Amino acid sequence: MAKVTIDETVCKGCGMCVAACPKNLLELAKDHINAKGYHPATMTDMEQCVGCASCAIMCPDVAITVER
Amino acid sequence: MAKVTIDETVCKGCGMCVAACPKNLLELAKDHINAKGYHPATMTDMEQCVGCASCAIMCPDVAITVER
Amino acid sequence: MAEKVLMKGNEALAEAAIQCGCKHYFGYPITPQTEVAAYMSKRLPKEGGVFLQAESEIAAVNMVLGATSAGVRAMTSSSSPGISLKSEGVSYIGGSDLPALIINVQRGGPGLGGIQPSQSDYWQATKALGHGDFQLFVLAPSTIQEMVDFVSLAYEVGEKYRVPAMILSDGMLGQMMEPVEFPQKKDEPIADKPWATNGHKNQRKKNIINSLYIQPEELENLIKERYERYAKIKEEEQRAEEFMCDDADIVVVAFGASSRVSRSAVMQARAEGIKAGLIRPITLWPFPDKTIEKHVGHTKDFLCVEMNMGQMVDDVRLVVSGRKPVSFFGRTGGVIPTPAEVLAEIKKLAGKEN
Amino acid sequence: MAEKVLMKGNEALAEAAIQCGCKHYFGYPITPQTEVAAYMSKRLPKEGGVFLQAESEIAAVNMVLGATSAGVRAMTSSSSPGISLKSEGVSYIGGSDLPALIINVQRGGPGLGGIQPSQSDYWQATKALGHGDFQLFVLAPSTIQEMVDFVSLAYEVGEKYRVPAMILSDGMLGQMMEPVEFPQKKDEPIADKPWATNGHKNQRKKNIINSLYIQPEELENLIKERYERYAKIKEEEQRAEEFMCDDADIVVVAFGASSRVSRSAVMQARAEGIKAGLIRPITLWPFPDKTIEKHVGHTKDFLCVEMNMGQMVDDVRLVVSGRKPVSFFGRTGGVIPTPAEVLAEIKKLAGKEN
Amino acid sequence: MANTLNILLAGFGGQGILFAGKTIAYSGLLDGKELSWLPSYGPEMRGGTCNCSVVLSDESIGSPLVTTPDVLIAMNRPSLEKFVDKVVPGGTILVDSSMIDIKVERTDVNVYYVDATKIADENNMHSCAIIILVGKMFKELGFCSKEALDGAIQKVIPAKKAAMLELNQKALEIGQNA
Amino acid sequence: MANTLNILLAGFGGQGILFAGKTIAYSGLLDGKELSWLPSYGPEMRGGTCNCSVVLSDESIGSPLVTTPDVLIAMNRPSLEKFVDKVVPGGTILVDSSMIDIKVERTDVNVYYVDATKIADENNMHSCAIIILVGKMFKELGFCSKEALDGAIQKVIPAKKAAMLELNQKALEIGQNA
Amino acid sequence: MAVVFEKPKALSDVPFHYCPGCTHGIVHRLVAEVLDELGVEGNTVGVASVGCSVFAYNYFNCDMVQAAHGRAPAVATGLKRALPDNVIFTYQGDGDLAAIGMAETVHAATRGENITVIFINNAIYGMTGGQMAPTSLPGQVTQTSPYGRDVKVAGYPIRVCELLSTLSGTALAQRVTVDSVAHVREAKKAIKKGFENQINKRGYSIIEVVSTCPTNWGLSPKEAVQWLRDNMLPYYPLGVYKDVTAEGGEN
Amino acid sequence: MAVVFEKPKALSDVPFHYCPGCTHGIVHRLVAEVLDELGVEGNTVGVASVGCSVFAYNYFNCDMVQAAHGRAPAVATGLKRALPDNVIFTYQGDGDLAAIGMAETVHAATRGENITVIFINNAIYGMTGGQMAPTSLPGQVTQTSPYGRDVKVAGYPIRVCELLSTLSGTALAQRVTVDSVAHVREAKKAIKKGFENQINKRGYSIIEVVSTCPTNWGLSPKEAVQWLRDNMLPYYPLGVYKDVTAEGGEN
Ligand SMILES: Cc1ncc(C[n+]2csc(CCOP(=O)(O)OP(=O)(O)O)c2C)c(N)n1
Ligand SMILES: Cc1ncc(C[n+]2csc(CCOP(=O)(O)OP(=O)(O)O)c2C)c(N)n1
Ligand code: SF4
Ligand code: SF4
Ligand code: SF4
Ligand code: SF4
Ligand code: SF4
Ligand code: SF4
Ligand SMILES: [Mg+2]
Ligand SMILES: [Mg+2]
Repeated sequence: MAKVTIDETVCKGCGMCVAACPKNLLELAKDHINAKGYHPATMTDMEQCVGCASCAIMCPDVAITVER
Repeated sequence: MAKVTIDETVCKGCGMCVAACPKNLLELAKDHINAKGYHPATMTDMEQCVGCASCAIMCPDVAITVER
Repeated sequence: MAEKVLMKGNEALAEAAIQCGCKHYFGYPITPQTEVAAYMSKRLPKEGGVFLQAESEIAAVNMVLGATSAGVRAMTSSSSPGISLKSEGVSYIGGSDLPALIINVQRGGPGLGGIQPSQSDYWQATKALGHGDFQLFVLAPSTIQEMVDFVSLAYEVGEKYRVPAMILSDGMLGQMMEPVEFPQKKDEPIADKPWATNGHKNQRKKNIINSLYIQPEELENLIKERYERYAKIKEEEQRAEEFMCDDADIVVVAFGASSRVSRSAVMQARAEGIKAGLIRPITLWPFPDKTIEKHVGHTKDFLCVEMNMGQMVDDVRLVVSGRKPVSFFGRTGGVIPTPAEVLAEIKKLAGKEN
Repeated sequence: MAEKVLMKGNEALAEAAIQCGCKHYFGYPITPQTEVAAYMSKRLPKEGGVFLQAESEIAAVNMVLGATSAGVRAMTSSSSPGISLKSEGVSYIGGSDLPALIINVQRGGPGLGGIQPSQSDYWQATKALGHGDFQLFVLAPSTIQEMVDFVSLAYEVGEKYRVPAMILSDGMLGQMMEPVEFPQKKDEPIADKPWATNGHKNQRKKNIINSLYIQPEELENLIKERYERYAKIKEEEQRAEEFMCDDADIVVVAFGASSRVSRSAVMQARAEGIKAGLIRPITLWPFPDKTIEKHVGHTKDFLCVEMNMGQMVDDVRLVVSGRKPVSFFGRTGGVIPTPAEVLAEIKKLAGKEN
Repeated sequence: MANTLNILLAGFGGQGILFAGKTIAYSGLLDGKELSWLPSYGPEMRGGTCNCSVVLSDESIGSPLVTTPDVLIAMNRPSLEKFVDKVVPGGTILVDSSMIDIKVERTDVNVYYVDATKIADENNMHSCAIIILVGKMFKELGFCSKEALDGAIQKVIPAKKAAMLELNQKALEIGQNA
Repeated sequence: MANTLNILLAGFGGQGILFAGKTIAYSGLLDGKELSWLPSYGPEMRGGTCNCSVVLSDESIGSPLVTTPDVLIAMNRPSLEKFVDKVVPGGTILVDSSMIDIKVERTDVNVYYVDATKIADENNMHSCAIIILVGKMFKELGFCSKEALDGAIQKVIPAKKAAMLELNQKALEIGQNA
Repeated sequence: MAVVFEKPKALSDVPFHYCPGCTHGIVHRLVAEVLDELGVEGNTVGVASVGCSVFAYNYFNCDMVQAAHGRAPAVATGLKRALPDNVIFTYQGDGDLAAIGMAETVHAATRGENITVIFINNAIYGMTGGQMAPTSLPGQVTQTSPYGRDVKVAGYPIRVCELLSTLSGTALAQRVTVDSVAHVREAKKAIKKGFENQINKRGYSIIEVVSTCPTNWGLSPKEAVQWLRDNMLPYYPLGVYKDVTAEGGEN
Repeated sequence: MAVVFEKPKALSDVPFHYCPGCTHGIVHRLVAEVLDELGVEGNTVGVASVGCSVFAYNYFNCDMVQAAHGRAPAVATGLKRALPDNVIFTYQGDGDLAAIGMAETVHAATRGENITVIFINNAIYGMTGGQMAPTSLPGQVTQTSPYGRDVKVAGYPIRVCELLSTLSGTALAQRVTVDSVAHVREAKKAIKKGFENQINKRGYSIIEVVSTCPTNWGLSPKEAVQWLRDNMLPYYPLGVYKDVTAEGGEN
């Protein structure tokens, strides 16, 4: 099991992580924005996560921490 | 027959023409200097000159005119 | 009368240059001046002109030197750090007696500073934009309309006297929009330039554009001849606006952006019964000493308001020469003073008087 | 006392810098300043220092910015056109509160100008060597001995207040030889530089050398803090030499090369019974207004003698402020005035008085 | 100074702040007023906050920078928080209440809350929320003539973008009825 | 000013003008005088003319540029022509008559003609012609002490060039007897 | 559970000001990771240039100097000459490095200046709002090439790695990109090599990162990555243009 | 008898200020001969740079502009953009072109600026009295490399033709010399090609002339020529580095 933590306060909703996840587990929150005005990335199904860190590697804002 | 004219007033006595003449006809005047303080080039034997213009081609000060 | 349009200062200035026959623009991007280049890049190709983004401000100013040598109306624009980089080139332009046009849309300095409006390049523009004894004809617009009108003035005076000209603007004027109107194109031809290096066609003696004079006496004579032209410019081309000065006890002196703020403050002061007035230098070099002089007599106090730490105030003091007190109020680093602040300064002086 | 040696001004200055612990020189050749670099290139490698001929004056001044950031005593030197090129970099140095040392061995301008001695970069050095509100500590040597002595002064004052310093010399002082003596090396350690970016070794907070402040208020506060330091420098570091001033009717004000000529003229005037004196500003910024002020009372006439078209004269006028006439005599373009010419000017004034 | 209206529009980049300011400015132009329009500029604009000063006046305008607005149009919470106290007593604040979940506590100003972004979304005019607020401002303050307002929106939208024009006209109308 | 000697040395580049000036300057240093040495500089030096101002004085020196010399050492015709009228009345002109085939027409100055280049050539000291003139100047004007002159020539020639030193010492002597 | 990915120590807590999806952030992180791995943060001085990355001095935890536009190589040279045993790097955009700073770049390289240069080629001037860069592609529309870059007027884009690889002082000239996880890994290796070269005093190392500027390209972050692949990479082929370690020699 | 060699018309009567044996004079003459042969003197504007050739404005009979140190390519660009149908050339030294003017040079070349550049590489700063140039050879003693150019400190010499030939805008990059009659003839051909390229609007042409500076090399003119052959030519091989006409194409 792996754990992905997304720091919503720094996320800019760019979607780079969404595109990078080989398991397609991430999406941009449709219905809320953060204090910066962005729709932050959110995990849809933590169970499926393999902790490959692809999302984190592609995140330009270092918003993601991955544990495994 | 060829004619080489050296403009002594602009000659700087650099000897480039002397070195360039295939017939070894030129030398720097040993005993007089021009107004600029240089020993100007002089023709030693005009008869021998073939008018090849090598001297003129190598003269940095365009001091030489060649006729043939 | 042409229709009034809303335009950003930077764009209006660029359009004005095109309408003055400037078909050669060389520049390098820098905030808050980028719109000049952007506008030129759109319009000039359609006018058969040349927009060239240079590799640097240094290249740009030297391209302007080249194009001006060829006899065309050329122009470059930048903002403070970029203007510093142009200083050697501007000195060459001055030393070569070329009438090039340079625009400075000032921002806060020193160094990278900030990008908000400032007037802290006053000294540089009027005293030493480069080494050596020389001057630029320096104009300080205070409205978008003046951003437009001063372009042709700069070209005309520059060409008449063969001196480089500068429009010393700032980020506020560059970025803001106001209604503006472009004068009908004049049919006056641009002055002949018999000195231009554009190929002698074997029909005239060769021309040389040069600033090197290895014999000191020769260089000195040339500089003195140039200073005679400067003297003429001082005599004939100084300009200033006077606002409610005639009976003023307190005369504010301010140019460009800060003159607008000061004008509001002067009006408020009048509303409160204080006899305030405003002198707004339009030419920064030559400094409008005649206008200042006119009001030294009746004025009790001069107050300089600038967006810097106090630069033009010295030029005012040089004219007033101790006859009246000259004080200073300034904001810097990109802060625009408010009318209220200026009013407070006026009141301080008024209080002191009464 | 060390032995007196004969040295060219440029070389003496370079040697002085080395003796002050300057081990990093970055420069670019230009007449009449080349000997500084040539000397450094010979000596520094033997002192374990670095001589680097940069690709340009711009690179050189930015290398100095880098080396000074690292905490060492660094230096660059040039002459007028090269100094213009450094102006952006100098503004960055000023805006980054770095105590770098810049030498200007002035020649005639504007543009390529000439290579003979001049003082026409006075305004540039004292008012606007670059954009923005900032100042350099500017020293004007008049002898080779001062070329030596002012190097340590420039470093010390610069480091104390974290401001860049300039020695404003000229081709005459750079090229001439006079007997000179180097002070015994002081054992005083060079001031600590806790702000230096030399690697925090995980033992302190990181240091940042920077001139960018995107919030205008922040930038303004910083500039105001800097101007407080400037005020202190004005208060404590202004220097001038007075020569026969105490009873003088006519006070000549001149710095550097032209002060030597003026001194001869003053002596000749005294010999002819004219009460002349000389004030020689040593710091050009801060301008020694206290010294001028001291003599405004008894002086009947001030005469500024400069090797330019009239620059420092404005600073004198600002102090005198109309209380006494201030006149100007200058030669420019590389011409050095003669004592006879200056004497003639003094006599004109004396004639007017008497 | 009574005849001068200092307007400040503030929000995120991308909310049409500058565009709305331009619309107001043009309305002044068409009414033959003195006016100025000044954007905030610089790197902080990227994704960050954006604001715009517009001054309409009968007299020539001093500083175009509005520091004490008569009217504030606030499109996000940070902007409202930043400027709420700068509004002159008796001034007006227009709040996009879809974006801002707090209320203005001052009692010396007139505050209008409009669910602008939500209304715009519902009407498929996502980018027009601020224009709805401009319409509301017109209704409450009548800062210009009706013709000028209608003319202004036509000036700021290029003729070829007829669809956009229509949407914005509708937004103005919605605002005037809000 | 009576105790000031303004000396101008002038000729072609390559004739040792600056070196001779330095020798005179060092003699001043060794005598404990105030002194200055100023070369002409710049591109015209290349092959062109070269000159050098030296001032010796009991007082601190104003301008180091000698425009009206007390002493002129002229090593070629252009230099003599250029400066002959600048020499102060009562001044001294030393002429290398090997290089200059004209005479000074002024009668208010002391002129010494020395066949310096020829003498130098005859003595195999080609570069020392000007030093012969310095020797002559010493003889006629005694501008420094004998010790200072001897010391100066040792100062200006590096110790390792002993042969050069000897030649120059000889040249000085020849000059003093010329 | 162990942390397999987290923010490197050499990055500060200040959030980046970059636009959403801008690859500047990825490259910052890679540099910081390399500083961490080499353990040199305390010995490093970084030089921020003028461009979108101007605030880099806020992001890296090492000492930082902010240089004038284009002059980072000169500032870095001054630092390196004063601190020969410290690690000095510059972080420069394409306008900074290849336009106004071209002379400083060529000369730092030919001097074999022992520094590491991170070069962000995004084919545009990001900071100032999208003007043409020396690396903008033929036909590319920018604010100052509104009709597309016309090479007849505005000239041809410069391939920096190719240019600098002709110089003897260049130790490493490598072009990488960060459009995918694999490429990010490669980029990091190159950056690490650039720093190792410096530590081993091999000369000037430049790592050119072909990057995106979604904002000024007018594309979404995802589209920008695709545009990079379709347009930038063909013109700027990835690869090693010079590598003295591969040539088996020191410089 | 017919004149087989005389001063070209495009040269004025002002005698050169150059030192005895300095090859600047030969190259001036070649340029003038080419102007004569192409009949373009009346249509030409030359740009003098800052270096020993600064007074070139006195020597050529065409219109002339004197540019700031290193900025001749920019000045020429301004002239050419204003006068697209005139012939514009610059005459630059190695300090001017390859040190302070490197950015202007690279950018004029990459822009394919339609100008002709005569580049005098004499491995030294002549005018200012013999300082190290970017082209000074490793080990070369100059005023500012008194112990010989140490490449570890002062860096490596730049081979300009090689560098510029990587740029798409360069039409001709050729290195010639003038140490012999045959080489002088070759140099003239190259210069002529450089001007013809411009007339045919092919882009930026640079002719690098490996030259002597007897004065600052401390050699007689004859020795200087030999030093050039022994030291310069091995490091700076003569030849054509780029020639779009040979490649059969316009630029
Ligand atoms: C001397 C000077 N000229 C111009 C500028 C304005 N300026 C700031 S950033 C920049 C361009 C940055 O582009 P690039 O280097 O490509 O970096 P990016 O923003 O794309 O990352 C320019 C021209 C400046 N600050 N200083
Ligand atoms: C801005 C500036 N920096 C420096 C100089 C001084 N300078 C004049 S010529 C020159 C070097 C010339 O060398 P090069 O270009 O190789 O020409 P050469 O004299 O060898 O023919 C320098 C540095 C100057 N005039 N302007
Ligand atoms: S760690 Fe891998 S699997 Fe998990 S969310 Fe990130 S990319 Fe997807
Ligand atoms: S990549 Fe990072 S910033 Fe972008 S959406 Fe994902 S978490 Fe947010
Ligand atoms: S023309 Fe030929 S043969 Fe005659 S002198 Fe000249 S080089 Fe010699
Ligand atoms: S080459 Fe010319 S300058 Fe040299 S010696 Fe011969 S004629 Fe005289
Ligand atoms: S403007 Fe471009 S380069 Fe700059 S931060 Fe935004 S996306 Fe990145
Ligand atoms: S210094 Fe050198 S390059 Fe200059 S003219 Fe003399 S020999 Fe020629
Ligand atoms: Mg970029
Ligand atoms: Mg050279």
